[in-house]
This record gives sequence, structure tokens and C-alpha cells, in this order.
Amino acid sequence: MQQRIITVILLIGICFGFTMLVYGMMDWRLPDRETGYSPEQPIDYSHRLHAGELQIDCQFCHTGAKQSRYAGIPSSDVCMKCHSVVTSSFDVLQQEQELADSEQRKPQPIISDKLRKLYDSLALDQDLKPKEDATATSIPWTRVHNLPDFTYFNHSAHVSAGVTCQRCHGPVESMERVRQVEDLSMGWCVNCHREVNKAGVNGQPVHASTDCSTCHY
Amino acid sequence: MPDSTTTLRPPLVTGDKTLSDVTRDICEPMARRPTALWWGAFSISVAALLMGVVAVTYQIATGIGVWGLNKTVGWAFDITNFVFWVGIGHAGTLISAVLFLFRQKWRTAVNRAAEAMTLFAVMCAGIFPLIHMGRPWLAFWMMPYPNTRGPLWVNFKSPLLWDVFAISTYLLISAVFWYVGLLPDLATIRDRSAPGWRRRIFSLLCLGWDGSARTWHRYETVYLLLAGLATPLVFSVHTIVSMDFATAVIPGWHATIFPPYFVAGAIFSGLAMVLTLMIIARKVMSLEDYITPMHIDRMCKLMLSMGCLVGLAYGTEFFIAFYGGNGFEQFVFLNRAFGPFAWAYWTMVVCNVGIPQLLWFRRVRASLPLVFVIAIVVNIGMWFERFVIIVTSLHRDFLPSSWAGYAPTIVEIATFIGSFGLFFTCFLIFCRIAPVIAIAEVKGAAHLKKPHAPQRESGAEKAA
Amino acid sequence: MSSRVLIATFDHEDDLLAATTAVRERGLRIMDVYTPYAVHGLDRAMGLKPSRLTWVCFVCGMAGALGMLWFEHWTAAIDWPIDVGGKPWFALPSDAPVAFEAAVLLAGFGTVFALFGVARMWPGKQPRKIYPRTTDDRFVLVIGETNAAFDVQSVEQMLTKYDVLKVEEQLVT
Amino acid sequence: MNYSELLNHASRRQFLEAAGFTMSLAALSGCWRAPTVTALPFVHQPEGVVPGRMMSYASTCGGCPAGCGLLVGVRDGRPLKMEGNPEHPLSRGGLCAIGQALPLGLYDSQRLAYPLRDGQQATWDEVDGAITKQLAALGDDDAVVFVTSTVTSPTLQATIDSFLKSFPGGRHVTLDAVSSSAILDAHAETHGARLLPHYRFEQAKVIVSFGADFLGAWISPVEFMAAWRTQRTPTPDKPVMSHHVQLEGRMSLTGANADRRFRLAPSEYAAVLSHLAQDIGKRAGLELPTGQPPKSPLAQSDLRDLGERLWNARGASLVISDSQSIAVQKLVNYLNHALGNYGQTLDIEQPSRQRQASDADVAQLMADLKAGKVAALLVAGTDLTQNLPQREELAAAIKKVPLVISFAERADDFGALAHYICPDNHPLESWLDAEPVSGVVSLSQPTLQPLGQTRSILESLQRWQGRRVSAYDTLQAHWKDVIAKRAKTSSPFQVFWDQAVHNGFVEATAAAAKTTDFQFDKVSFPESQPAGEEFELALYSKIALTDSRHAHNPWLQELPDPVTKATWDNYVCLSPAAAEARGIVEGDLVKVTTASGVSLELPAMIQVGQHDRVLAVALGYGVPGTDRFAKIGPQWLEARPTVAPGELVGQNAAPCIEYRDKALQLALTNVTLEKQPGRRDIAKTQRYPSLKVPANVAPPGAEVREAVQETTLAAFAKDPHAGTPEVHDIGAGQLWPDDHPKLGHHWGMAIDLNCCTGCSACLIACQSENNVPVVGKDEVRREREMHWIRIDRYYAGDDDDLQTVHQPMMCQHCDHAPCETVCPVLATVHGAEGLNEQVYNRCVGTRYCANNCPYKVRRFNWFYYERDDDLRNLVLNPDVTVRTRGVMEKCSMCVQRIEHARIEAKRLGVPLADGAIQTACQQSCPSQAIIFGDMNDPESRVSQAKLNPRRYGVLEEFNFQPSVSYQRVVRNRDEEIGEQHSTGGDHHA
Repeated sequence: MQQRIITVILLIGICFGFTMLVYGMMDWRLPDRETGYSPEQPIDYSHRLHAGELQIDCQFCHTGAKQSRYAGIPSSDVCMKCHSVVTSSFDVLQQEQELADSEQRKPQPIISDKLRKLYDSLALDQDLKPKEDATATSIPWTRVHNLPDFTYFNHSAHVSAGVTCQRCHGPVESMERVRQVEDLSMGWCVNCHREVNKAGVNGQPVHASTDCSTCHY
Repeated sequence: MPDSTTTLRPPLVTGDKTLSDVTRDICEPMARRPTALWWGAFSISVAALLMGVVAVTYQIATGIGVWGLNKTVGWAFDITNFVFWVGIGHAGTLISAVLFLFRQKWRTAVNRAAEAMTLFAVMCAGIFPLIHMGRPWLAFWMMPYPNTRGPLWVNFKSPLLWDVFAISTYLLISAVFWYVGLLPDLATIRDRSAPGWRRRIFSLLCLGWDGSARTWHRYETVYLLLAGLATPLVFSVHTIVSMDFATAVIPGWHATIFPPYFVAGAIFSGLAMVLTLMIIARKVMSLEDYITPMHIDRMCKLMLSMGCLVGLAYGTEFFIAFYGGNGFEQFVFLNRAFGPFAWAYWTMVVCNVGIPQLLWFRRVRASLPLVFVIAIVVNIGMWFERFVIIVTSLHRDFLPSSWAGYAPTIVEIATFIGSFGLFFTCFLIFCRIAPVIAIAEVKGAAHLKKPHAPQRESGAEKAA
Repeated sequence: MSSRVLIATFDHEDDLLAATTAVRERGLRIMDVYTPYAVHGLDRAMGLKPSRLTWVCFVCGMAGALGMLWFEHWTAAIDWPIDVGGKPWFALPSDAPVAFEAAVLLAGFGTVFALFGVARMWPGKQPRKIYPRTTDDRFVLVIGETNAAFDVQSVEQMLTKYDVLKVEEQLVT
Repeated sequence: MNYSELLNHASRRQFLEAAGFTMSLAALSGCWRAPTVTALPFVHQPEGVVPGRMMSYASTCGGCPAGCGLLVGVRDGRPLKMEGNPEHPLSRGGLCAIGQALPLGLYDSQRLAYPLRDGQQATWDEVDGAITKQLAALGDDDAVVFVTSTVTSPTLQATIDSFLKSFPGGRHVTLDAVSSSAILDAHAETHGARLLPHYRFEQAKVIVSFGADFLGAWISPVEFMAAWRTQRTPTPDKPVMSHHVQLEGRMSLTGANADRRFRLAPSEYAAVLSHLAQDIGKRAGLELPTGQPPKSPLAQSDLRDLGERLWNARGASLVISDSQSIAVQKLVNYLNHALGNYGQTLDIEQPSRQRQASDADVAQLMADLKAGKVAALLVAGTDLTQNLPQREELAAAIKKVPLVISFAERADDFGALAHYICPDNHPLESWLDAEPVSGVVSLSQPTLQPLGQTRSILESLQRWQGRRVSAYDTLQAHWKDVIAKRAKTSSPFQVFWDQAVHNGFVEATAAAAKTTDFQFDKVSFPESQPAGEEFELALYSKIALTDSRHAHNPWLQELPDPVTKATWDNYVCLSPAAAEARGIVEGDLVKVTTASGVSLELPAMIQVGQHDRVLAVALGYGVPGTDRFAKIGPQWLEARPTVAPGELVGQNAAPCIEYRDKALQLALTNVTLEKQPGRRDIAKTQRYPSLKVPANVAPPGAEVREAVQETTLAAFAKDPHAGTPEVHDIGAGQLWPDDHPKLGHHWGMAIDLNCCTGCSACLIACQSENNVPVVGKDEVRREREMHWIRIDRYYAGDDDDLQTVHQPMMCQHCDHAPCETVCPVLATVHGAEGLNEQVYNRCVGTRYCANNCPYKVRRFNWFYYERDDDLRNLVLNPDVTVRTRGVMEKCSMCVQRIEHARIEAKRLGVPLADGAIQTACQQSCPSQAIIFGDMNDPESRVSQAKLNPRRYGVLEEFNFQPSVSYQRVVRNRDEEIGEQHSTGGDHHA
């Protein structure tokens, strides 16, 4: 009896194991097991806050999306469009303001830890003046959505066709840290292309080619 | 009832044997320790095999570039060997299945070995399409399995895909055919061997065979069916192999005659290989009583006729090229006969059409050494046939600007030798672990004389 | 429950065949016959009906062929139609070879496994030990007890003229 | 059973073991998480720079003095793709192989990244300090010699002049590796001005060239090709084209494109020219040259015909020669003058500045050096010792010079002797200008920060005069002072400057050169020297390696010579007859010895059409440091090194040059040839030279393959479809239903074989656009080169009237593609727009497609071709996959460009216009022979081209339905059907 149980476990397990193995082996180069990938970022920038609460348009920062293959990660000076003023969360600044008023003094600049990293990358000091000793360095973000080298995805084509960012990137505006939602497998791409050829993109008829050379060259 | 001795046909089994003699004669060599001869042959084969393994490993690690191929000649040794080995395989099935259907009793002496040969030959053949790929580790892409690419299936219009199915089917069916044929003999060995691991293994393998007439009855049906399936399979397999070329557009490949031509060639080469092996086995395993000159003689006749058939095919090719009036086609054949690879072409013609004509003479057929030599020669010739078809057609095709040459590298040659190593290693092992001759079938077919004066055994009385 | 059986052993197929016929004419029940090789005519002598495995083979074959034909057409022309060398979507000739191979493969395996099924064969099955040398040189005829006169002596008498080697009686469970 | 029960039976331990084992299996599958990718954004994003978008900057090609217009494609800060500037008045959008290969030279990890002092790394401050000190120490009578190759840059010229002005003994010597100084000297005598005429081939109806390889490597090939081409397109309603006669000793690319080619040894030019001069002079009623014309090696009938044609086309004819004999050049001038070509086909008002060398000065310099009369020697743009004879004496002499400065980009042969190497920027890194032809001034702008601490020569010279002025300021200043004034621009300078930078060039008229009337007395018939039995040696330069400067560029080294199809080597070309007489077969080592005792040992190349008494050896080889290529290409069991140990790529033939009558002679007489033991295989990309199949296997009636069709102008005038072979009816009825209509676009290509010269610029364009690997000599020898375009070269006719055709052959994108049917894994399939798509990542490498390709245009990755030089990898085009080992590849019709154009059109909401997509090969074809476009659009240029009566498809009778079509070759000859393909098949390797 005991032996039989062990055999059963082993059999089930081995079957399971091998199915996993086979599944793993086919297309192992496609990042389809990357679904849910959500790496630590140098600055824990919140898309929920910026895209969700503050309703900032995706392309306000990811300017490449419309005109280039790459959506592009915004350069630090893009952040400075707002963060040259907003150096910390609003209520913290307000408290300081009130405190300063009560003490009849100028409010000291307050810089949140998160933004500190941004200013460091721009080599800015406490009062957001350029430091002379340091040089600006770009922030080493970790890429979340990766495609194999032999696959060419072009943001421009999809944006100008009216495909929403969420269609591939998921509800980024609700994510604290960006997470890969779709598996980005070839099948996923192709099936979307098939759908839109039938249904069109938000009403507009489109031609999404399923030729190999659409993505592979 | 008719006494077998009065029939005009020569007896299938000579030397006045009883059933138990038959069993003993065939089974005992397996129980005995291997002879020095066997060891010698075995070590040579294994050495060759290892050489092949090294070559293939190097090639897969470095790239197809270690072969002598180029932008114009994309196939040479690899596919030549593939077709060569598949061809070898075919005679096995032919002998065991087709002759079975034609109720040729003499086949029983050779069919087991022939089937084994098929199996191993097809194994050797299967290796080449695999390693000839630029990225063999992706070979499983040839299988239509559901995948995350759309799913993206395979191209069922490609002869190479037909090959994949044909060869794997052929391998599996041959294996089943062989195994089913083995079942009763495995039981015999089980019953002969004393209790122990040997017995356990065989009783595991023979699926509890007990010789019940009901089972025999069904067994016969199944065997007949398998034979009936295997026969068209053989023809289909080599037809498909020939289509690798026939469906191409390259002059010299694009020929409707290829399917019959290839099948004939395959059987031809296969017979030659069977003969080679049987002549050796006969000596080495001392089975003279079972593989009689009569068997050899029949095989020779078959081989001769196939040789003539192949010769006819060569002639037809030339005629069609001339008669078809296509300049490219005509050029290819002239180029075969008088171009840079003329030497290969004429080797082929002499070996396949010229020398086998000696077999018209009974004296030649009767002399084993001669037959052996001729068989070897035919094997060589048939290898060159495939080489000629593949390389001479490719190296000078439509546009003269890309005409090229070809010469094999050490790696290719080593791989080729390695395949022989694999083949003979498998065959020698088979000789040791399984009956080389189908015991049950010989018994059935031989229709041995009834032993004189049946000795009644005691014990019948006790029943009362 | 146990029953008595008679086990008659012969050393030549001719005797066996004759004996078998005679025994059946006597109205005795032949439980089974065990032989070292397929004895031709024995099935007739025992009155066995032709096997139905032929049909299994046929059905499997058809299934293989048609199934594969459909699959080829579905993958190449329906699920993801891809232009290959300008060939038409419906390409029966190029679908034929693989379909044929599939037919053979399925037919072959189907039949063999059917055989193992009906003949109750599986790896490691132990045969009954009571019939020695049936895989070597002995032919054994097993006669079962019936309502007809199952008389050991008379049966043995009858069998002697067929050079029976020995006749013995056994109880089988 | 449930878990607890199970535990009662199986002990926990056993269970865990079992479970653990199975988990381990499952875990295996999880091992393949892709590596973490870091993305570094800009800190401050530059204006207008969008990552991933290619931007073009107008510039000038620095590859040679021809100064063609350039559009530099820059992507993410890396110059990647060189393209011709279509607006440029000279090159007209064309660009040669050298120009295409510039980026690989830029990303060369062996370029000097810092100045050298006595071979040691130094800082600029050290070097500047030392040099200025030594220069200051120079006395008034010390000779300071500045040697450069032809300087077409006005700013650089001015800077050099001002630099030399500060030294009383300063002088500027111009040295061209392949000099044309005889032409300039001849004009000095006949026209009183030492100048090089600007040849205007677009005006020439009859061209008679004595050895001048103007479509290959002579002076300004791209410009000449673009001009020559305009006269080579006869139409049914206007069946006229230029008549091009080539008389030459070696087989040149230009000869290969001539309508009529005569074999004429260089020493015989004079004789033929004299007779022509006499003939034309008489007709024109002009004063004849003095003396008697020597006996002509050419048949009287041919001479008469030539004279006839020239005379009838007077004013629109052109006689040129590459001879370095002033006497010969004066006869050429006489002819052109008598024919009234000056001012028409030759412009001496606004002359060319592309060759300025004065060999007399060079000779003087060599003498001074040996005499130790030179105090300071500065060399820029040329390798003094490599390109001149008597290297050893010269080197010894240079060692005696107190101050030797080189501006070379690497420690070349001369650099090794120099005290200081002050590496100049790469042309793509520096501000400079160029005035290749008077009146056309073009700018070159840097397209990236210098990769190393190199410094523009402009800046260095300024610095040594104590001025810290950047190259940019120097340039702008000179333009403000000089060019802007010459351009007579009304707009303010900044506007003018911005315009110039944007366009890449300005038209700035130059003061007309001062010329006198034709000096008849200067011209005389040379006394005849009887042609001996000895060989003559013709030193020439290949299109890809004009001189030693580009020898370090593997793309150019592996570019097959358009005539010999050989790569990675130079060799001795000799005629089949000469070879046969000496029992020499191709690859045998032979020894060539000149009259002055210099000898070369090189493999023999049997060259059809070569004069029986002429040997030819290419210059620009044997460059120090090229042994770096020894290990290029795959290394495996039977691999042979590209460069044998202790050797270089080819051998330097410059030592054979002789200085005679005021010029460095490239054509030498009294040369001996002897066979040596041993061989060296020549790696050729084409073995079989002819469309005529070998006689011994030729089926009657099918001796000739009709891959290339040709006709004569006479026949074409009668019937535009002349030359069409009767093909078997391909049948209107198809075997299968056509299930694949091309409804949208249907991409196709048309190639005009009458314009294609075979110059091979497209090969490099394709190589740089599509990341085609370099495989090395051994792989080429094994016929495994990877170029996606093959230029098939076929000979016909006999040696004395050889006719050659060039046929670019790339994937034909057949609509019934044989390759697609046979691929088991759908790795090559047909796109909805008629493209034959090759999916690298799906390919398993059975090579069946390549076998089944009737055009043999598929290329297989036999090995993993090394990409381990990180700097060189910067040249890779990020829009094209780098193929891995074991996959098939081929021409994709630049599908990445199609996709990009399509997406751009969609983004801008405009329809995809004809011409919006240009394939790499099409864009820079100097003779604009290639047209790509949509065959479904009846208005598109390609559709028009496909209606051309000369159109035909290669092997179309097989119904492959290729999307690439060709236009038949038309030879300007009178006979109806040229005696075609009579031989050629007989000589092959």
C-alpha cells in the first residue's frame, strides 16, 4: 500500500514535472514566463500617482511613443518640468509653510528622499543649484517589458493606429511599481492583430498585417 | 499426409533436425560466451562509433561549416548517407514482409536478421537529417505541436516534413513488426533458461506468451496485417525520400522517374547489405544449416534483377533528358557523365550495372566469396548513386556564375564511418541477445520429419 | 470451482491436427491447444472463427488518414493561412504523403495493441506452468470435462492411434 | 485518498523525497528568466533627438579626393549608413564602395586614439610643446616640406599655406599614390596652365579612352559614372546612346563596359593616338604635330572607323588617357582641341581639383631627402614610404631628417619613421570642406564626438602657430572671408552658413583659370619604339582599395574586384595565351622583375581580355599592419588563415614605380616574368566566367544560358524587343488556382543592365545596411561568402573584341518561390505584398531552400561569425537582426526600410508615395541602375520600367514569377547581332 502511494506520487509528480519541463523548453527564448515581472526600480516612481491620480498623459513623459520605435524613458529634465517646484509631497511642504509662517521665517526647502535621487542624477544641490563638483548621470532604470532581439515592435505604428497603451501594458495608472501584465508572446501579438483586423481599433478599421516581416527582419 | 522429403524443393533446413535441435542450435550461441571473432568485430565497430560521436559533437559545437559544403552545394555527404541508409533498411522489410505475403518460406532463415538490419539502418539514416540541420537542437520545430506562437504550425507542403513523418513511421512500424515476430522466440528462450535474472527479463519481454492456439490464431492475423502495412510503407518511404529531389526545381532532381527508381535502388542496396551480413553471420554464428546456398542463390537472383532495373532507370533518365529537349536537363546529364564528377558517375555505373551482371552465371552465385565481393561492390555503387544525384545536380545548376565544386572534409568522412560503427555495434549486440533466426517460423516452415518410433513416456497409465 | 482436464502431449503437428479433429468429432470440449509454432489448419480443426482484428486495423487506418488530412488542411489553410510558394490553399497532393504515413502508423499500433488486449498479454505476465516444452518441441491438447461421456480411458485409447506421447489428468481451478 | 491519510501510509520523509524530486524537474523549466536589462535615459535630452530615429546630415565623403556628396545616417549618436546626396551636382546621389565603408573605418579599434611621440603614447600638450619648440629652432634656409595627397579643401590649403609662410624654406608637395601629373603637365605645355580638365561625360557622344578606368578608379569614378549613364539609355523613339571605345592593356572595369574594346599595350597608345591625331588634324585642317606617326598596331580599318566616329561627333566627343607620358597626353589634348571638345566635354575654365600632384616636385623631394636637405617633414593624407619606390633609401634618408611629423590615423609605414604622429580626426569626426571641382564647395560636418583624443589637422596647424582655434572656427572664418564672397550670396553669413551646412555644398564660382591658345608647337609625334617581346607592367588601383589608406577596412578587402572577382589579395594578371605559353595556371606563384631590378612574387591571375604582353598588378596592398586579419573569419579544424604568418594582405607594388620624363610611371616596359615553385590560392567569388557552358558537356542547341540578354543599338533601333530569346511558352493557364492575389502593394525591382557598370557599390551598401558579416579569405575560397548581392560577370567574344556583362543578382522574391515550398518549418514564406520573407529565428538550417533556389542567392551562416570587437559592433544596424550560426539569410529588399516608410506614412497620415522607400543598393547606385517600388501602382517608376521593351526576367520561362526584372544590355555597335558568346567558356579556373 505504502509503496503504491509513493509510486502514485512519483508518477503524478514526474508527469507534472515533465509537462513543466516541456512547456519550459518550447519557445524558451520568448519572454512569456516574464508575466508578472515587476523589478525593483532605482527610484520607486509611482505610476498610480502620476498617471492615475494626477492624470498625466502617458506621452507627456514617454514622448518617443508617437514618433519612434521606442516609447523611451523620460530624461531627467522632463521630471524637472514639475519637480523643479514640487520637491516633496504637498502636505509636507504645507506643514513647513505653516511652521515658517508661525515662526516668521522663510520656509526651508524640503526635498523628499525619492526626489533626492532625481536631483543627484542632475547634480543639483539642496537649493536645486548645479553642484560644480558632481556631474549629471542618468538614472539606471530596469526595463520591464523586454522582447527578443529578433522581434521588432514599433510603438509609433501602434500609437498612431490608436491602440491604447493599456492594451499591452495593462492598467499602469493603477500600478505603484510597473508590472508586466501580458506575456508578450508571439501568439499574443498575432491574435491581437487578427482581432483588430476583424473588429478594428475603437471603431476605426485598421490593417494589422500578420506577415512574418511585420516583426521579424 | 505428404512427407516433406518427397517434395522436389530442396529442404529449407538441412541436416535432419528435430524441433528441439532447431531450438538448441539457435538459442545456444546466445548462452555461450562471445567468440574472439565477435569481440574483435565489436571493438572495431565501437571504435568507429566513437569516432563518429566525436565528429558529430565537434560539428554541432562549431557549425555546419566544418563540412565541405558551400553556397551552391548545400547537401552532400549528409543526405547521401541518409538516403543510403534508408535504402539499406528497405530490403529488411522487403524480405520479411513482402516475401511473407508471397508465402516465400525460405525467408524464415533470414527475415529476423533482415528486420534487425532495417531497424538499425533506419536509426543510422535518421541521424543524418537531424545533424545536417544548422540548429539541430530545434529539430522539434518540425513537429506540429500547439505552441505560443499563434500557434504557428509546420509546412506540410515540404518534402522534408514528409520525410520526418515517413522515417519515424517507418522506424516505429519496423520496430513493432520485429518485436511482434520475436514474441514466441522470447518465450522459447524464457522456458529454456534457468530461473534467474535472464529468465525474468525474457518473461517480462515475451508478455507471458504460452503458445495457445487461440493466441497463435490472432497472432497470425496481426502478423499478416503488419506485413500488409509494412509493404506499402516501404514503397511510400522511399518514394517520399525520392520526392526530396523530385519535387525540387533543380535539373537532375526534378524527375518524375525518381520514386520507382529510388525504390528499386533501395531494394538493390538493401539486398546487397543483407547478403553481406548473412554471409558473415552464417560463418560466424555457424548457421550453415539454416542459411543454405539456396537462400544465397535466391537473393542473388533478386539482386541481379534489381541491378538491371536500376540500370534501366539510368538509361531512362538520359533518354528523357534527351527526348524532353530541355537544355538545362540535358546539360546536367552530360555534366554527370563527362563533367568534374564523371569519376563518381562511372564508379556508380560500373558497380551497380556492370559487375552485378556476373550473377547471371550459376557458378558465380554458388561461390560465396564472389557473391560477398559483389554485394560489397553494389553497396559502394549505390552510395555513389546518391552522391551523384545530389552533388552533380547541385554543383552546376542554372546560373554559371554560382557553379561550384565540392570536396568532403575529415569531419564528414568520420561521421560517415561513425554511422557504420553505430550500425554494426547494434547488429553485433543484437546477435548476442536475440535469436538471429525466427525459431518458431523456421519450425513452422521447415515441416520437419516426424521422429521415428515415438518413445511413449510413462505416466499416461497413472491417470486411471 | 475446479474441473478435471485431460492433457494430451504430442511431438508432431500432424498427430496433433488429426487428434484435434477426432476429439472434436467425439464431442469433447477442447479447452485449448498449445504449440511451439503456428500450426496451419489447427484453427479449422479447432473450429476457431476468423479474427476480427482486421477491422480494428481498417478503422484505425481510416481514422489516421482522415484525421491527418483534416489536420493538415486546418493548420495550413484555416487556422493560420500562410502563402507558401504561391501554392493553393487546398493542396490535396501535398497532403497525401503525411496522411498515408499517419494511416499506417495508427493502423499498425492499433492492431498490435488490440492483439495484446484480446490475447491478455502484458509485460511480466506469468504463463501456466503445467504444459512443459510447448515453446520447444511439444504439442499439447487440453480436453475439458463436458456432459458428454468424459471417460479418461476411452479418450486415451482414442488418442493412442495418434501417437500421443502421454495423457494425464489434472484439476484446474 | 486525502493528504492526512496519505501521510499515515507513507512516512513524511518518503513523501517529501518523492515530491522534492518531481519539484526539481519542474524547477528546471523556470531557469530561463531573461537577464535584467537596464535602460539609461538622457539626463538632458538634446533638442530634436529622438532615440531610435535615424537622422541624415549632409556632408562630404573623405574617402578620396573625388569629394562626393554624402548623407550620413546617424542613429542614437552613431553614424551608421553612408548615402549619396541626391542634390550634389557632381555625384548626383551616387556613392562608391569606399564611401559606403567609411563607418567601419571609423569604428576601427586600431586607429590611434592619442598622439605618439617616438612611438610612445603622449599628451597633446607634450607633443605641441616639443613640436613648436623644434619648429621655432628652424633656421631661415631650413627646408620645411609639407607633403599631402591632393588637397581639395580650400580651408586646409589656406591653413597649410599660412603655416608654411612662417618658414622661409617652407614648401608644399602634393603626392598622389596614383598620380595624373602628366595630364596637368601636358596642359601646362599646350594650354599654358597646369590643370586637370573637368571631364563632362554627360556631353560625350563618343568616348575614346586609352586605358583610363573612369568607371572604376580613375580620378572621380562616381561623378563620371553618373554622367556617363545619362548617355546610356536608348528608348524606342530615341534609339541613341554614346559610343564608348576602350583601348587598354589590362582588363579594366571601364573596358568591361565599353561598346568596343581593343587590346593595346600602354607603350602603343602613342602610336594609335598619333594616327588619330594625323587623321583628325587633317580633317580639321589644323597644323599637324611635328614628325612622323609610328607604325600603328591597330588595323587601318579600325583607325579609320575611330577617326570617323570622333570627327562626326566633334564637339561632343572625348579622348582621355591615364598615361603618365606627357607626350601621349599632349597628343590627347591635340585631339580634343582639334575636335573642339574643350569647353564642351572638357572644362578648363572651371577645372577639376581632384588630382594636383606634381611628380616633379615629389622627385625633387626624394632627391632633397637623400641629400639630407630637409629639416622638417610633415606628411598628411598619404603614406610617403608606402606609396613611393626605393622605400629603403627613402626610409634611411627620412631617419636623417631632424623633425618628422605624421598626421596619419595609425602608425603606418611612414608613421613608424616619424618622431611625432598627430592623428587627424576621421572624416566623420571632423569639420572640413572640399572643392573637388572649381565652383563646387562642399562641407563635411562631424557626426559624433571624436572617439579618441585625435585632433583635426586644421587645429594642429593653428596650434603650432600659437593659435588656439578649433577646426570649426578656422573653417567658418575661411568661409566668411573667402567662400561666402565667392558665392556672391546676398543673405547674411549665418544664413548662408546654415544653408551650406544643411545642403552640404554651395555653388561658388571660381575665377576662370588663365589659359593660352593651343600651343601646336609643343605637340609632336613620338619616335616609334619597336614593340619588343618583353612584358609591360601596368600598375593600377582597384575600386575598393585605391591606395593604402583603406587597407584596414575588411569590408573593402573582402569586396570582390568587379573584374577578377578576387578578394583579399593582389596578384599578377596575365592573358590566357601568355599563361599557356609558360605553363602557368591560376594561383601559381610568378616573379615579376622590372627593368630597374625590382621584383614581386605574387600568384598569377589568368585574365581574359588582357593584352598578351601586359602584366597588371594592383597598388594599395602589402600595407603594414594588415596581418591583423590573419585570424579574421571562423577558426576551425581545416581553416586556413586569411594572411599567412609573416605576410600581409597582398604585396606592395609601389616599389615598381619608376620616375621617368617628369612623372611617376605606372606603366613599365621591359619586364620579365618567371614561374616560381609553389602556389597561393586566390579567393574568387565567381569561378566560371561565361554564359557558355563548357564545350565538352554542352548539349547541342543549349550551349549558351540566356541569363543575360543583349542586343546591339542597330538591332534595337529596328525592333525594341530585339535580343529576346525564343523562350518556351510559360503558359497563361496555371496549374493551380491563384489563391494569393497581391491586393495592396506588390514590391518589385527593375535593374537596367545597360547602366549597371558592376562597380559593386551596392554590395557594400547592402553589407552596411544589413549587417552582413565578413568571413575571411578561406571562407571565400570555399565559396561561402555572405554578400547578399552577387554581381555576376560574364565574358563573351574573343580576346581582341571582348564583351562583358555585369548582372547584379540578389533574391528575386519570386511569387512562386521554390525555396518557400520546401522549408519544413515555415521559416521562409511569402508576404501579402509579394516579399519572400526569411525568418531567421524560425530557421532550423536544413539548407533545402538554398539548394532549391534557381538563382543561388541564399546565404547560410556556416559558423558563428565573430562579433567580439565591441567598437566595430557599433557599425551594426539596430534595425536588422544579426544572424546567428546555422540559419539561412538573403536579400530582404530592405524590408526594414519598407516597414519604416509604411509606419512613417501612417504616422503622418499620408499615402505611401513612390520613391519614399529606397533600398540600400538603389540609393547609392552611382549609375542609378536600380529602381524599387510598388508594381501595383501603374504610375510608379518601377511599373514604368517593367513596361520597357528591354525588360526581361531571368529564368522566367520556369514560371518562378520573379519580382526583380532586368533591362537588356544594348551595345552601341552597327552589326545586327554581335558575334556573341563565341568563347570565354574555355578559360576558366
